[in-house]
Amino acid sequence: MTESEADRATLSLTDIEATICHIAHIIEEDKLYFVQMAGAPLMALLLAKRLHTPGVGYVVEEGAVSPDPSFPLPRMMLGASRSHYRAVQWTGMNVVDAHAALGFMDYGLLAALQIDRFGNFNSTHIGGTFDQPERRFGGPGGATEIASQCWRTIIMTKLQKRKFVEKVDFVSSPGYLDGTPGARERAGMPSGTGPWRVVTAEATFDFDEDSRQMRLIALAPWTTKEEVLEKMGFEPLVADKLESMRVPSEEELNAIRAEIDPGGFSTGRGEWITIDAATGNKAG
Amino acid sequence: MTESEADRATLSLTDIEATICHIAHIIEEDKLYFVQMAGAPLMALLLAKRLHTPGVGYVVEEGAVSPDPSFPLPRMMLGASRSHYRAVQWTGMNVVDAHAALGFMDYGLLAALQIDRFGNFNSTHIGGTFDQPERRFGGPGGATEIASQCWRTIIMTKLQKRKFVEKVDFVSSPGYLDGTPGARERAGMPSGTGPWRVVTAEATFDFDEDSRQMRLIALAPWTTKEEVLEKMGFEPLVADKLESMRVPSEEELNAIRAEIDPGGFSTGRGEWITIDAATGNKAG
Amino acid sequence: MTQTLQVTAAGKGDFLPPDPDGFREYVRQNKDRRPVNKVVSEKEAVSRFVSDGDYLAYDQNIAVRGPTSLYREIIRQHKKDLWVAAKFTWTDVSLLIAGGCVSKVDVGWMESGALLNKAVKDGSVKLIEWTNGALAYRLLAGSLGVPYLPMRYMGGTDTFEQSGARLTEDPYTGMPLCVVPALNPDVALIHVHQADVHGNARVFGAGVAPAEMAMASKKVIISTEEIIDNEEIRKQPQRTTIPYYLVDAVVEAPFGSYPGSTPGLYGADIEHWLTFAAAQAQGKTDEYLDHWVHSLASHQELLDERLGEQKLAQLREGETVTEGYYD
Amino acid sequence: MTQTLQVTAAGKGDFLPPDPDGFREYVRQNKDRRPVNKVVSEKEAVSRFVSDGDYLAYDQNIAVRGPTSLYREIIRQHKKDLWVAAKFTWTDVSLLIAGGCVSKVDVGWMESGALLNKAVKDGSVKLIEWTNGALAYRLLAGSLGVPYLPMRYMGGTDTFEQSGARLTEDPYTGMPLCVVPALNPDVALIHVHQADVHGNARVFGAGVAPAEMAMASKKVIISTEEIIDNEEIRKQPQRTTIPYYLVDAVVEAPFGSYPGSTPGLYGADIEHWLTFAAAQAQGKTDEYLDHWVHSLASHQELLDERLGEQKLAQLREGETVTEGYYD
Repeated sequence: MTESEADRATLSLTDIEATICHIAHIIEEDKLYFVQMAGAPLMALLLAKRLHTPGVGYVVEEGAVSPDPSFPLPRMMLGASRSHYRAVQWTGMNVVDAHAALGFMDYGLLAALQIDRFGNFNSTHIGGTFDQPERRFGGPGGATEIASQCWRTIIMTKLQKRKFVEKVDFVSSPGYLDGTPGARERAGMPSGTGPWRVVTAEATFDFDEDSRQMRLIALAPWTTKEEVLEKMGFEPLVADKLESMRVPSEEELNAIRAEIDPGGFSTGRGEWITIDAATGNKAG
Repeated sequence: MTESEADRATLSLTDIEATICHIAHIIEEDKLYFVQMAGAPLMALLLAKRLHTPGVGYVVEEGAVSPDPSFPLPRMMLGASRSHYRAVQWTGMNVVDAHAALGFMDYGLLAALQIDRFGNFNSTHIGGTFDQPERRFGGPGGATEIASQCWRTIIMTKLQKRKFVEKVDFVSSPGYLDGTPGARERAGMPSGTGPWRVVTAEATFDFDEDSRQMRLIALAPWTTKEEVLEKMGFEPLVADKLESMRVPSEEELNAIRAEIDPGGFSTGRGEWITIDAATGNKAG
Repeated sequence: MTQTLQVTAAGKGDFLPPDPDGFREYVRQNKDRRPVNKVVSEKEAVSRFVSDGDYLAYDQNIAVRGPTSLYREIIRQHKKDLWVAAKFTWTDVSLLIAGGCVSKVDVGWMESGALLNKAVKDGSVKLIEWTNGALAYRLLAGSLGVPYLPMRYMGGTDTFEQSGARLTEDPYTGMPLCVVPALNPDVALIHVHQADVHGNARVFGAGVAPAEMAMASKKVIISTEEIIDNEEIRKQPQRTTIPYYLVDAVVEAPFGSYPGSTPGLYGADIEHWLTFAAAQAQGKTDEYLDHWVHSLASHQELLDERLGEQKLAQLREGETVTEGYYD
Repeated sequence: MTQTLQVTAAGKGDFLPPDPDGFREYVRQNKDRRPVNKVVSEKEAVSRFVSDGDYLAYDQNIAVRGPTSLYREIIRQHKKDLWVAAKFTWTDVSLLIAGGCVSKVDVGWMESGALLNKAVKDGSVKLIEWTNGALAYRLLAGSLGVPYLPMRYMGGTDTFEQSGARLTEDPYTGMPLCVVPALNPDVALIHVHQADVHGNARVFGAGVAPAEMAMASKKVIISTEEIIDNEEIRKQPQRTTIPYYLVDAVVEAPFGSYPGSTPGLYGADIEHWLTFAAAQAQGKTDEYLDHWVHSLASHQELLDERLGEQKLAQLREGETVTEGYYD
């Protein structure tokens, strides 16, 4: 392959795959993660474990501690023997939730349907009222205990106006609540915790330490600040200097498609984009 | 052996052995027992299990559920593999205490240093004050949770003036407290619980349903009501009709001495009495 | 010494009022403390121990070690008005809604397809909000025989508002703290790998909360992949998850989690799930239930007439990882 | 919504004030979440992780699976002013009092011989009253990361008055209910059958509360009869009692419960206990400690020079029942 051919090489991937890769890039090997059920958050952790941080420890809410899953994973990962393979402990939900309450979980890793500027998020219903929802969803699952008790929470979602909203239809799980100092503590949560990053295919956000408001801090190479802000229902803070997010690699996509979500049951359902493999710029 | 020889056959036993036999005689096979640590209460249950009620279930506080001990037991029974042999479950203290809290334990089986007319008992100190005790003892162990949470508590002790007292030096574990209706419930204990029998070598007591006061209900054949009352520091109620307690048998004493407490490490240390094997009357 | 504590907020969600002494009295009157043979058919277990209006809990879910043969029997017997704990579940609730069995759901997580959406909108099913962990923790409270437990989450959320949690002050530090009421289900369904005839039961693998659930529930139905000798139980007491006296009925149910997996033994039947998903999407769950429930007299008939030995062998082979479960 | 609850009575016993957030901060700063090799000598474990003034907890006791090699090292290093949880123990506290290590004892149950009686009377040791179950339950509270738990006993007694328990109203029913403060020991000593170098540990047999203790304690020292491969741990995840991230130090200590038994492996040395009892009765515990602790550099020296292979073989043979432990 000549240099010019390499320049022209492209990758096609879904926004879900991109998000999984982005999160995999910020996983730290010496930390402990509490990952919500199965699905994309777990896939992101597993991608990191498979390629970047093989020793990283994590727990899942049904009570498997630091498994070393047997790839390829089955289509239904949740609770499957391949998912729990070679754990250091099989225990129960109350035990791993307690490990989180005790402060052992550095990071929580979650997905959200809808999120507001303070990182409060929704997994309960969209539209209508609680009693007469336009569309009802599955509920918070373990997200509330994870988002309340892990030191830092990483939330993945899609960058869409209806997902980044001024006010979520239902606060299933807490971010910084109303953003006032001590709001989480007054509600009974451990101090020093809260959302840390919101990761989408196109952009990453953190939260301002004083105002607790969401702040744009990094962009995927294939998008711009303006495009990102256009896709949000509220205006976030914007960091002085925006970082550029790493480009997903072919190796990562292959691992997702062949081993972590074989058949692309979850990850293949997103919106497809094609990027330049070297630069990450939008291709075509 | 002629009839007259049988009449003249005697048994020598200690007061502890007698108490163990008495309790073994009231164990019911279809009930579940919570037995304090090792020692005489456990020996009583084991004697019943060995000879009278082989299927009876019991738990011990370290978390063994319904073991089928391997006889002869070792000198230190507590937690020993022979004591926990063939349990249906090995678990922990919080679990079996919770089983008691949930109402699964029909009977608690305990020993006390000192007891008052309402069945409040002491295992903490005798004489002096709490800070300057004349003699300090080991503490309640698991007796308080057992006496509070099992439906009925059976307490074994020695019939002595300094043990049956108007006011115990320290209420380590609860009987009916001040005897007023609802006293236990007001102190946070489950309703419908309390001391049921106090068993000594010479006499058995229950508690009057209204006044919650201790009542003499049965006598060993080798003693009289007057002798019993003489050995108590308070005057108990006395039932209209006093039952006669069963006479310990040679088979029972052999089981205690050969299998349950080999060498008589605990049981041999009491006061020895000699009785007519057939009638239980004092011999010699 | 008198100190005053405030309860500063309370959710408005329904819950069974905690009643530790009532639970104790139930246990005293109804639970057999003798190790007797409790093996019954699924039909008898459900007809004797599941009543219309019961609060029903189950451990795990239709994907993994869920008591699905008992779900089907509940539907077959047209049980009604159940209040269900959807803790860490999947299409379990939708299936029971399809069967007409459910009137309330405590939500942790569940699949929320057309059936659930319709039932919520037409008011036939009422939802109360909790979380997976909160429901497991409420079972822990129930298992300890206390009316409530404090915890460090749920406050500040709309979930709290739609739950029965309360915000209180800790009696030691005064710090704000959520409390949740003990959950003592009327009946629990727990599928296990092995049990003896008395109900001593073994669950292998990460278990969610089978032990807490068995302790917390008034009536406990165990379905088991296999019945083993009491002697086997007693040879390895460490492996017992649930002791006999907590259990009311033992139902022998090989492949009792079908279409889900029982880890270490057989894999899940993905195609079956797709069948249910399609039936739900097309409004044809009645046909689904006719085929998989009502036209069959028992779980054994389902195995014999709908699956067959070849399919069962396939499911067994599908479980390629078995290490750690039966060792 | 505001509701008021009363705390109607409070014991006067000392306790470490519950501080869940302080515990969390300690964990965040000090506990390694990486699976690193934590194997150290008993000398290093005790000198690094036991400080004068610490609250010290241990699981089981000098009769069964107690961490006795660590007791001896604590005495050898002249640790002072320890506050000890005597939950379901025996001469454990007396031994540590003989060594001059103890200033406070939380009492569940303990042997109460001449040493303890003297120490209480001369004020050098202060006792606070609880019960075995209350101490295990306080560890459960500590293990759940909450400041307290409610329970159904201790009220109405003098034990309550000398404890840190309080009598409150349940926020749901208003019923009177005891609460006890979480116990989060500074350091826990737990003797186990097997552990890997990271601290994943297995306890076999009825266990009192090793898992709760490991979770509740800031510093956790594991002594283990044998070190096994992490691979072995991962092959049977069900058998793990304590996961690695709770553990600070792993000390290899065969016969680490001597003179007690480690069930399934070796029996107790009754004669040794009688030696200690005699020493206590005769006021000669200094001589006892000279012989069994101070004149030896390590537990290994005790095995080699005081017991010898024949004695060890005898203890192993003394454990005639081993079924269920290593299966």
